[in-house]
Amino acid sequence: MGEVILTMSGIDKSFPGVHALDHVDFELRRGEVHALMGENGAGKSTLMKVLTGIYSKDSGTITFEGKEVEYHNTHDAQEAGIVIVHQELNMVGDLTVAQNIFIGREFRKGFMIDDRRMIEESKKLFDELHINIDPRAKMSDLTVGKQQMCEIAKAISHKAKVIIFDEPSAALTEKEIDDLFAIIRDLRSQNLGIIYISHRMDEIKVITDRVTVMRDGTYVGTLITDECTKEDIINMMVGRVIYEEPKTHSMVPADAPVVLKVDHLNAGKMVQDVSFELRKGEILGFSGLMGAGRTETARALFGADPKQSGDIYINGEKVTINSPEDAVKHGIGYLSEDRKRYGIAVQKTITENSTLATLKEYMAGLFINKSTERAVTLQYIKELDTKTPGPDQLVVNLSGGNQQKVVIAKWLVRNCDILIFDEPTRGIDVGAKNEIYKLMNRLAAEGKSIIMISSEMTEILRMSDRIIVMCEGKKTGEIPIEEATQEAIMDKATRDIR
Amino acid sequence: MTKKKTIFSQEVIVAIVLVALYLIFRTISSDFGKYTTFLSMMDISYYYVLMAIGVAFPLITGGVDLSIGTGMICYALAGGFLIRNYNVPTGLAILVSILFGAAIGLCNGVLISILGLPPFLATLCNCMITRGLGSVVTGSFAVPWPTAKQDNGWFHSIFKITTANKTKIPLGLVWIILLMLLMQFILAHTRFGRYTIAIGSNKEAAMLSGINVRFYHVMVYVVSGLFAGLASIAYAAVIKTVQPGTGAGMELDAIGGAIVGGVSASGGYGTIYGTVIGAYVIIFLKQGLPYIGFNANMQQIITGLVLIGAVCIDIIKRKVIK
Amino acid sequence: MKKKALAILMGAVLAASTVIPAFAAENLSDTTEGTAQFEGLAANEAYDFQIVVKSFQSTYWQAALKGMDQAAEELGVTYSAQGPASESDIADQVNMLNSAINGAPAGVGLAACDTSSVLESLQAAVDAGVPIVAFDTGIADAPDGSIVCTVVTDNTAAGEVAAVNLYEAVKDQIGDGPVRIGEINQDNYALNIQQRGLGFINKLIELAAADGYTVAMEGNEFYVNEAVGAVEGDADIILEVRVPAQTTVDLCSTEAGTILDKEDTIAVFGSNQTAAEGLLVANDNREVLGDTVVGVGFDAGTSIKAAVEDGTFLGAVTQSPLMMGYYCIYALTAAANGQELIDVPTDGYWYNAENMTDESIAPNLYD
Amino acid sequence: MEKIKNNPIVKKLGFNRIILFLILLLMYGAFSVIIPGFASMARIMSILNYVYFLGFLALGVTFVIATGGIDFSIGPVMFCCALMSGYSLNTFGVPVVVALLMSIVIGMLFGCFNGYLVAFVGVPPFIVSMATMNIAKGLGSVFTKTQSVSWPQSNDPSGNGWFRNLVKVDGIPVGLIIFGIAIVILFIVMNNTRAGRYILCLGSNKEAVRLSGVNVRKWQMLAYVICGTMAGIAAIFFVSAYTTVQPGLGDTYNNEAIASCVMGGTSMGGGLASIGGTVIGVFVISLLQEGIMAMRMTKEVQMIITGLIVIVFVYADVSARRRRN
Repeated sequence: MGEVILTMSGIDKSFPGVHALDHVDFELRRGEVHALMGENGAGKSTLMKVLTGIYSKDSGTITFEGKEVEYHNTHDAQEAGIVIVHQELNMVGDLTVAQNIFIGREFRKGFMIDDRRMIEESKKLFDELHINIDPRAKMSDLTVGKQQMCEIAKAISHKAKVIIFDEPSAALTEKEIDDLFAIIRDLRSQNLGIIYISHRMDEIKVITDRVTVMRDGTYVGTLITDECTKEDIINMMVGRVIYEEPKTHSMVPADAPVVLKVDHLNAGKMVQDVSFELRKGEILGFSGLMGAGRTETARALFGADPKQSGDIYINGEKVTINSPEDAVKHGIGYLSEDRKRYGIAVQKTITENSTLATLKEYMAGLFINKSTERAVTLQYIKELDTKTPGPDQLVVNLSGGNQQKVVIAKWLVRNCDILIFDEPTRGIDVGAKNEIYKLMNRLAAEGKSIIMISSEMTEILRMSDRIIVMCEGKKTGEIPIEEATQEAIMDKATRDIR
Repeated sequence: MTKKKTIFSQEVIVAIVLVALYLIFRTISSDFGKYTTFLSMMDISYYYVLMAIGVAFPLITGGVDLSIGTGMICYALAGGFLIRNYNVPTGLAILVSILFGAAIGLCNGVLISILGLPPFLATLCNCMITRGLGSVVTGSFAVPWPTAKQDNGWFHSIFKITTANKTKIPLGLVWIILLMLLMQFILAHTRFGRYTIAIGSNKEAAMLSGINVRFYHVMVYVVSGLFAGLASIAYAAVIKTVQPGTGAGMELDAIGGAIVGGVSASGGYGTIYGTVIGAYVIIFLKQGLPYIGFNANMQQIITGLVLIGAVCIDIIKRKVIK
Repeated sequence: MKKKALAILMGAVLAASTVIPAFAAENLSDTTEGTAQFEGLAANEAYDFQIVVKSFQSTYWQAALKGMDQAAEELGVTYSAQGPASESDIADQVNMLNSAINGAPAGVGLAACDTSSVLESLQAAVDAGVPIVAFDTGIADAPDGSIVCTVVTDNTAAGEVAAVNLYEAVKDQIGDGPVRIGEINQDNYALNIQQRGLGFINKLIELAAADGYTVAMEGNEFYVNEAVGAVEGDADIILEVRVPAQTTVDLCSTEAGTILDKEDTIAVFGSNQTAAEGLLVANDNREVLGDTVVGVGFDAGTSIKAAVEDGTFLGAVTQSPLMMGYYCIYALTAAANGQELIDVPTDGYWYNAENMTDESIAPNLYD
Repeated sequence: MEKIKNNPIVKKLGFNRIILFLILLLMYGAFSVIIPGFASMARIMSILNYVYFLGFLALGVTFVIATGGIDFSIGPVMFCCALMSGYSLNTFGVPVVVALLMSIVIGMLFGCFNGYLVAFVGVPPFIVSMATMNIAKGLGSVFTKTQSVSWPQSNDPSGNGWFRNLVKVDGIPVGLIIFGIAIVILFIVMNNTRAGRYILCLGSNKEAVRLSGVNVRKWQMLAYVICGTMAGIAAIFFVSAYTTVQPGLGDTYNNEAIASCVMGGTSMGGGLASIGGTVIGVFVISLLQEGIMAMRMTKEVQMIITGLIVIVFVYADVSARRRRN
C-alpha cells in the first residue's frame, strides 16, 4: 500500500425526502483495493456519484493527489483519472462494443474517427482481460454479463489512477469473476487505487485490503480485511437496526393448499420449462444472478410478456393468462423491480395510483366516486404507514420506500391473493426496508401468497419459506428454508454457467 | 446473424421498392421513361432530398424538426428579397439564405437542448414563426429569384447545366450524391455522427461518458437548419418564384422519406443513403402516379399508406427477429 | 421621382384604355361606360378604406396594390390591405373581412377567395352601412345593397382570348390524325379559374367546330363534364385538362410534364400564374415550348414575362390588376361620396413579344 | 411570489393558467384601448366563430396529448369531414341531420383508424398523423372530385340552412351554449370518469397502467376516437361560420389547436392535461387573431406571436418541473 491518493471528508448530500449522505469520510491509498460495504441504500453509490461529479455535494471536501477538487461531470473526473464502472449499465445499445469503449474520446485521423484503431485497441484490452468479445458486435446484441465486461474494459482503458467498481460481479459467472480478480490484482500492482463495492462477503475477503462500511448514509468505520472476520463486517453493516427475525423454518402449515401452480412455462430464451407451486400463506423466494430469468418468469406468469407454452393453475383450476388484465382478474398482483418504469405513474397522485387496478369498483354510474376512492386511499396510507401529507400528494414527491408502499396499496386495494414482489426493497433506505419486510410477513400470515424475487442473499434467507433458484432461464434448484445456505444457493445459481 | 440483418434491412427493401416503382411506372407509361421526365423529377427532388438529409439527424437523436418546410421558404424569400430589392450579389444572397437556415436551426437547438423543450413543440413553434417571418420580411409578397438567363442567375447552373449539344445534365444529382456520401461519412465516421446516434440511443449513457451532449444536440438541429437553407437555394433554382405562406407540409414529405428509408422514428438508428432512397420513393410516388393515370389526389392517399406500411414492416420485422 | 414617372404613365394608360380595343383579337368588353362615371371624381373627405385581397402570394396582387397606391394618391384617400396567407385560407379571409367591417371604414374592397362564405359578412356590411366594392372576383348572390360596384375582368372572356390566339397558331396542324391540346388549371373550385378554364375549352371547341373539327375531352372530371360540345371517342383534337393535387408550382409542373411528354401534344395553356409557371418549370427540361409545342400563359411575373419575350410562350393573357386596383379605389371613393355606381369591367390583354412594351400593356405586366 | 404559487386555490387552478387568463384579459383590454370600437358585439361574434371550431379541435387533441401522443391530422380530418358530408348534402341530397351526423361519424372513423394504428399496431403517433393527414386530404379530394363544397346559407330556399342556428340565432351566440356544454362534458370525462383517469395515467406511465391489469390499448385508442369525433363536430361549426371548405387543406389549424392546448398547460410528455387551460388557450389565439387583424396586420404576425407565447409557456412549464425534480 502506498500513500493516500484520495480523501473524502464530511461529505453531505440530501435529496428531497432522503438524507442520502450524512458527513461521510473515506480514504483511498495507491495500490490498495478498498471495499466499500453497506446494505442497499446505505449510500455507497451516492458517495461514488458525488466523487465522479454526477451529483454535486452539499458540503464536505474531496482531496485528490493532495489537491482539493470538485468535478462537475464525469468527463472532468475521467480527465483527472477517476473512472467508475457503473452498477447500471451505461451503454449505447446501437453502437458497437469498440465504439462504446472509446465513446467521448475517439481516436481520430483528421476529422475521421479511426474505427480500425479503436477495434484494435479494444482487442488488446480484451486480450489483457482474457475475455472473448468481438469489438465489432453491436452492444445491444451482447448478454448482460458481456456488457458488464465491456463496461469494465472501458473503465480500464482510461489511463486511470482510481477505478471504482460498483458491484461488478453481480452479473458475472465464477470464471468471469476469477478473470476480473486477476485484472484487479494486476491493476493493484500497477499502484492504482481501487474502490470495490460489493455485497459478496467472500469476494471481499479474497480481493480487498481494507473495508469501509457505511450505514444509512453515514460512515461507520474502516477495517483491515485480513484482521477482521465476516461477522465484524456484518455487525458494522447491520448496526443497531433491528431486522425482522430471519426465518429458520417455514411458517407455512404443512396442509396449506396450493394456490398457484405453474407447469412447464416457456417464454423466450430467459424462461425455459419453469415449473413450481405456491402455497397459501407462503413466501416463495426466487434467487439467482442478474439475468437468470426470474423477472422474466414473473412477467410471463403475469401476462406482461407473451409466453410460448405452459399451464397455470389457480386453486387447482387451469386459467388462461394472456395479459395483465387476465392476471389481475385472477387475483395476481405484480410489484415490478423497476418501480418508476413499471410500477407507478409518478406525475399522478397517491389516490390515482392506489385505485389504478380497481377503478371499476369506485364508479358511481359513469363517474368516479372520488370520496370513496379517497377514503380507501386514506385507509391504506394509515395501514401501511405511508409518509405523506395527504392522498393528493403527487407520487413523484415521495421517497422510494413510500412509493413502494403506494404500489403495494394498489394491490391490497385489489385484494389480490397472489402477490409477486420483484426486488421489493431496491433503492429503499434501511428503515423502510424493514417495514416492507414486516408488511410481507403480515400479509403472508393473513393468508396471502407471495413470490419474492430478490438478488440480495440476506433478504432471500431472511424472508423466504422456500427458495427457488434460477440460472440462465432454467430452474436449477428448490431449497426449503431449513436447508438453505448462501453456498447452496450460489452453487445452484451458477450451475449452468460455464 | 449480422448478414441476415443487412439483407432484410429497410434500406435494401426500400431500394428494391424504388427500382420496382420505376419499372412499374415505366412499363405502364412510356412517357415516364423519357430523359426529360427524369430531369423534371430530379429538379423537384433536390429540395425534398436536401431537407430529408438534414432532418435525418434530429430524427436519429429521437427528435424531429418540423420547421424545415416553412423555414426553407422563409430562407428562399429572404435571399431573393435581398437580390431583388437591394441588388445584393447572388452569391451573398445564397450565403444569407443558408446561414439564415443555420440560425433558425441554432434557435431550435437551443430551445431543445439547453432549455429542454420537447423537439416537436419547439420546432412547431419555429414552423409558425418562420412562416410568419418569411411574410413579414417580404411584406407578404412573392419574390422571384433571377432567371437562368439573367446575369445574376448563375446559380441555376449549380443544379443543371446544358452542354454544347443542348443536352441537359442534372448536376444537382451529383451534389446530392456527394452530400449524401459526405453526410453518411459524417454520421458513421466522425464524432458528431457518433454522438448523434448515441444521443438517440441512450442520452444518459452518452452524458455519463463525458460527451458534451448539449453542444452536439444543438449542432444536430443546426445541421438540419443548414440543409433547409441549402434546400431553399434548390427551391429557388427550380421554382424561381417563391411565395410566402407556402412550405407547410413539405417537411412532412421529407420526414416521411427519412422514415421510409429506415430511420428509426424513436431514434438511435438511421442511414443517410437510406434517407435519400426513401425520399426518392416519396418523390417517385408524387411525380410518377400522375403518369400512370392516377387521379392526382389518390397520390396523397397512397403516400399516406406507404408511410404506414413502411413502419409496419419495421415493426413486424422486429417482432419476427425477436 | 419614380412615382411621378408612374403617375404620368398611369395617366397615359388610362387615356389609352378608353380608346384602344381591349383585346388584340377581339373586343370583348367595353370599359368606357364604367370608367366614365369616375370623371372628375374627388373625395369629399380623406377616406380610409380597408382592402381584403385573396392573398399576397402571387405578384399579381402587388400590381393591384400599385394601382391602388396610385389612385389613393390622386384622390387623397388612404387604404390598408390585408390578405390571408394563401388563396385557400377561406376562414382567415372571412375573419379579415368581418374584422374590416367591424372597424367601420369608409368602404371595403374585397377580392373574395370564396364567394359563398362571405355572404353573411356582406349582410353584416349592409347592416353596418359599409359599402363593398368587389374586385377581381364578382360575387353573384351578394345580398342586395352590399356590393356597390364590381370591378372585374371577365374571366370567361379572358380564357376565350387565350383559346382564340392559341387556335390561330396551331390550326394548320389539325386534321391529320388526332392532336392534343393541354390545359393546366391549378384547381377546379375557384370561380375565376373555372370560368377561365371553361372559357378556354368552350371557345376552342367552338372554333374547331367552325372549321369542321371535333374535340374530345380528357382528364379532370369537372372540366370534362362542364365542357359544351365535346364528342366521345375519336376526334381531331384531344383536349386534356389536368389539375394538380395541391396548388403548388411543383405539382403543376408534374401535371404539365405529363402533357408535354406526349408525342401528339401541339399546344398547352396554363390558366393562371401558378399553372403557367409550373408549365415553364416542366418545359425547362423538355424545351418543346416555342418549338414543337405552342405555349400560352396567363398573368405576368418575371418568369412568364421572360418566356413571352423569348418566344417560349406564344403569348399570355393578362388581366389588368393595376387597373383593377386603381378603379377599386375610385369606386370606393365614389361610393363613399354617395354616388350610385355601375360595374366596371376591366380589361384583359393578350400580350406577346411584340406588344408587351406597348404603353397600354406594359404597366400591367408586373414582375 | 412563492406564497401566491403555494396558495391552495392557485395550485388547484394552476399558476400558469391564471397567468394565461390574465394575459387574455390584458390582451382584450389592450386591444380595446388601441383599436377604437374593438369592444363591440360584432367583434366578439367574429372571435367566437373562430373559438368554436378551434375549440373543438383543441379539446379533442387534448385527450391525445394527455396520453403522450400527438395527432396533427385533425385540421385536414376536419376538412375531410366537412367535404364528404357537405358533398353528400349538396349532391346526393341527404337530409341535413344525416349530413351532420355523417360528419361526426367520419371524424370518429378517422379517430378509430389513428387509434387502432397507435394503440394496437404500435405505429408511432407522429407517423400515423403524417399518414392520416395525407389520407384525409386525398380522400376529401377524391370524394368531392376536387370540388370545394359550400354548405347552404341560413336563408337557403331549401330550408337546409337551419343548422346554422346551432351557432347563432339572430345575433345571439347560441353556439357558446353548445361549446359550454361540450367543455363541461369533456371536463367531466377527463377528470371524473375511468376513461379520463386511465388516459391521464397511461400518459404518465403506460407500462404501469398495463401492469395494473388495465386494457391500455382500448383506452389509448379511445383518446384518438374522442379526438376524431371532436374534429367531426368542429367541421360542423367551421362550415356554420365559414360556409365553404376546399379540398387538400386544413394544416394550419393543427398547429393552432396544439398550440392552444399546450399553452393551457397540457404537457406534451403526457399525463397532465387541463381542459380549462385548453379553452383559455383557444380564446387567446382567437382573440389574438381578431386583434391582429383589427390592427390591420396580417395573419403572419399572429403566427409569430402564437409561436413565441407557446415557447414561453412551455419553457415555464419545463423549468418548473425540472426544479421540482
